[in-house]
Amino acid sequence: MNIGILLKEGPYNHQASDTAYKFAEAAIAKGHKVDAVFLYNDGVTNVTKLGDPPQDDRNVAARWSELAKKNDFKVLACIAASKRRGINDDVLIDGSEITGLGTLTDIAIRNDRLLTFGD
Amino acid sequence: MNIGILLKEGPYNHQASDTAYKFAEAAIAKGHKVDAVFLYNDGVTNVTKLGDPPQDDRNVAARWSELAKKNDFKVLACIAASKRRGINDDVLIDGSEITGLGTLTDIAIRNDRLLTFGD
Amino acid sequence: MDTDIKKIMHVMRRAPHGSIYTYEGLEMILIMAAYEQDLSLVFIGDGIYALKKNQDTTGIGIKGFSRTFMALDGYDVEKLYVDRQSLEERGLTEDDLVVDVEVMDASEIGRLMTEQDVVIHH
Amino acid sequence: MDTDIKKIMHVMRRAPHGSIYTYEGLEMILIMAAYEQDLSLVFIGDGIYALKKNQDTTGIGIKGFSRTFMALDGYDVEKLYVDRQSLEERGLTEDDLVVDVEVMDASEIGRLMTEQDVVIHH
Amino acid sequence: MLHTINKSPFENNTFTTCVRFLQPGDPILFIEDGVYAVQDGNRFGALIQSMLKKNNPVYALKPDIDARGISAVADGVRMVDYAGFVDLVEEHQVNSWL
Amino acid sequence: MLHTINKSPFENNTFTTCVRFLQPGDPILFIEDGVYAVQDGNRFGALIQSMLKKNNPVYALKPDIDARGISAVADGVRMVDYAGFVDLVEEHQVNSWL
Repeated sequence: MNIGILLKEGPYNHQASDTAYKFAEAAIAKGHKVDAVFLYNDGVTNVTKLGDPPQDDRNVAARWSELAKKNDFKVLACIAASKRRGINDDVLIDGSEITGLGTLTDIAIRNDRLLTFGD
Repeated sequence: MNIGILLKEGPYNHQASDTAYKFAEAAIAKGHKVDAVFLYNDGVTNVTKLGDPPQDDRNVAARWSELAKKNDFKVLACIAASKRRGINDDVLIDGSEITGLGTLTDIAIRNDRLLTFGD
Repeated sequence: MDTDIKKIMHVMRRAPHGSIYTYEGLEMILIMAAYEQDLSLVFIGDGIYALKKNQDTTGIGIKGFSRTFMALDGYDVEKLYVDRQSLEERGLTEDDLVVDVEVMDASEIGRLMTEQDVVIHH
Repeated sequence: MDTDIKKIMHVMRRAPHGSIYTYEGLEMILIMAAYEQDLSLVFIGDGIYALKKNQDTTGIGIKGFSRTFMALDGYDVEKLYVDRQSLEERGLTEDDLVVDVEVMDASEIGRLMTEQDVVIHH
Repeated sequence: MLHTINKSPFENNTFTTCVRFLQPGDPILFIEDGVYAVQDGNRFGALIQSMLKKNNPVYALKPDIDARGISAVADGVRMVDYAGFVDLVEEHQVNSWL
Repeated sequence: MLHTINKSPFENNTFTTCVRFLQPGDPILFIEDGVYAVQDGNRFGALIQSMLKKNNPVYALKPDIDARGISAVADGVRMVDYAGFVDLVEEHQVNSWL
């Protein structure tokens, strides 16, 4: 099964990013393909490399970056939502890109599932 | 009356920042003193200068910066909350600073009111 | 029917202005409309308030967007469904809304949901 | 009584883990506790769930914090009040909670609220 | 003590929870999405009237009412603008129910 | 169609709203704060049982149940881990009620 993920909340403040990550990991472990993770609303703040969480906590941005690189997908931040929230190319983690909502439409069209996580 | 403001949500995604701003403006217009605006939870993202909202929309960060400078108060972002969310000294607007929760305690103690805005 | 055409339903569930979800949802819909998929919008619960006539956002300093729903017709997005119970509970009728909608029972909307390839809540 | 001492009430209203509000609220309380003000914590609605025994967050990959409430005693934060109706509605009793609390009626908690200099909801 | 409510009562229980804690005379101010509570003719009208009868003044923030196209509010509800919000805060300590 | 619910039913009406739209056979999965709905002995037990009787299978995400210290769940509720969540998504299209 080919899966797209739409993530609508930022890291830490809501559990959405954690659940999406755990789901993506489990899907990959079962041999499914994660095609892309698309970030919308406050979700775009998942890919800033400026985050510096406590040592004993998870690093959400780094974790997405590693999962994306290892499994050959991108974490895509909506450009309009990113501009509102101060996310630009200079702050992006590896494995992420800024793109338009047309890309989300393509993801919705070409995959078997589009799963939404948010608040 | 001396007023402290605690703002717990980021700009655009929730109305909290807009209401806090309109309240602060009205309080100042009536001759009250806004002592400080303290940002907590996702609220810390109110002070990133990297935001680039559409031309026909309000610029929340710039607006806080101007109000703070003109009326001699600071917009203070909690350091622990900021680190989680990728806010650091390099991205701060003029008129804002990163500080600790002790400062919020001082604000709570020394003002007549501490008003909370959030989700 | 072209098998590449997907049925995509957008479900509006939040009041306008208190949060950005409905507005950014509408931005998403306007882009998707250009892709000639089978789009529908459903308004449930407080989502209906986004369609309320006579919204004047001048005082809160936030750009209004209720009129943007009127533009959907021009993008050939014509399937706008409103949950009857949500409408009635809020003391509203179709006359209170800025666009023409089809008022439906929840069971009917639920059946449409099961036919979708993608459902996105805003 | 020193007039510089302020009565500050923290109201916990959210379930743990689904959002960060209770956890970051607790971080705020721990700092404020060092300032020797008159602090109290009130648990209303889903806020009570933060005190539930036997939380094991290993599976969701988020650090648990229910035990941190036990540390409050060491900071001389001893006023922990729980709304009786919220507790009963959730089928819980004091024995289900990680710390000793005082269970109170809403009217009593409401009266305490009016005595505060500052009330912060998390 | 001034209580503020910013959530729609149709989706969220904040308003009905807050009411249980209100003390005699405490005013309540609806802001943001909270203002849907005072829309005339909805099912929260009875609760609003019972508050008014118990001498709990009910206010709504006019700019938020206007932004949402609410044309009529329940009897006895007073409208304030941001300046009026400031006045209420000057008169009362504040309890913001988020 | 698989419906997911991530909000506590005590504070938010998402669950009760979703139920009105469920079709016969549609499974429902509680995740995140949504799992409080299936805690044994709470007031949502009757609604859960009526769903089960109408052949709407009810699932809860075990890691979220454990994280919240929920020791007993209502009769008939099935537990899944993230792998089980993936299996449900493979069987059904998904409707995430945020």
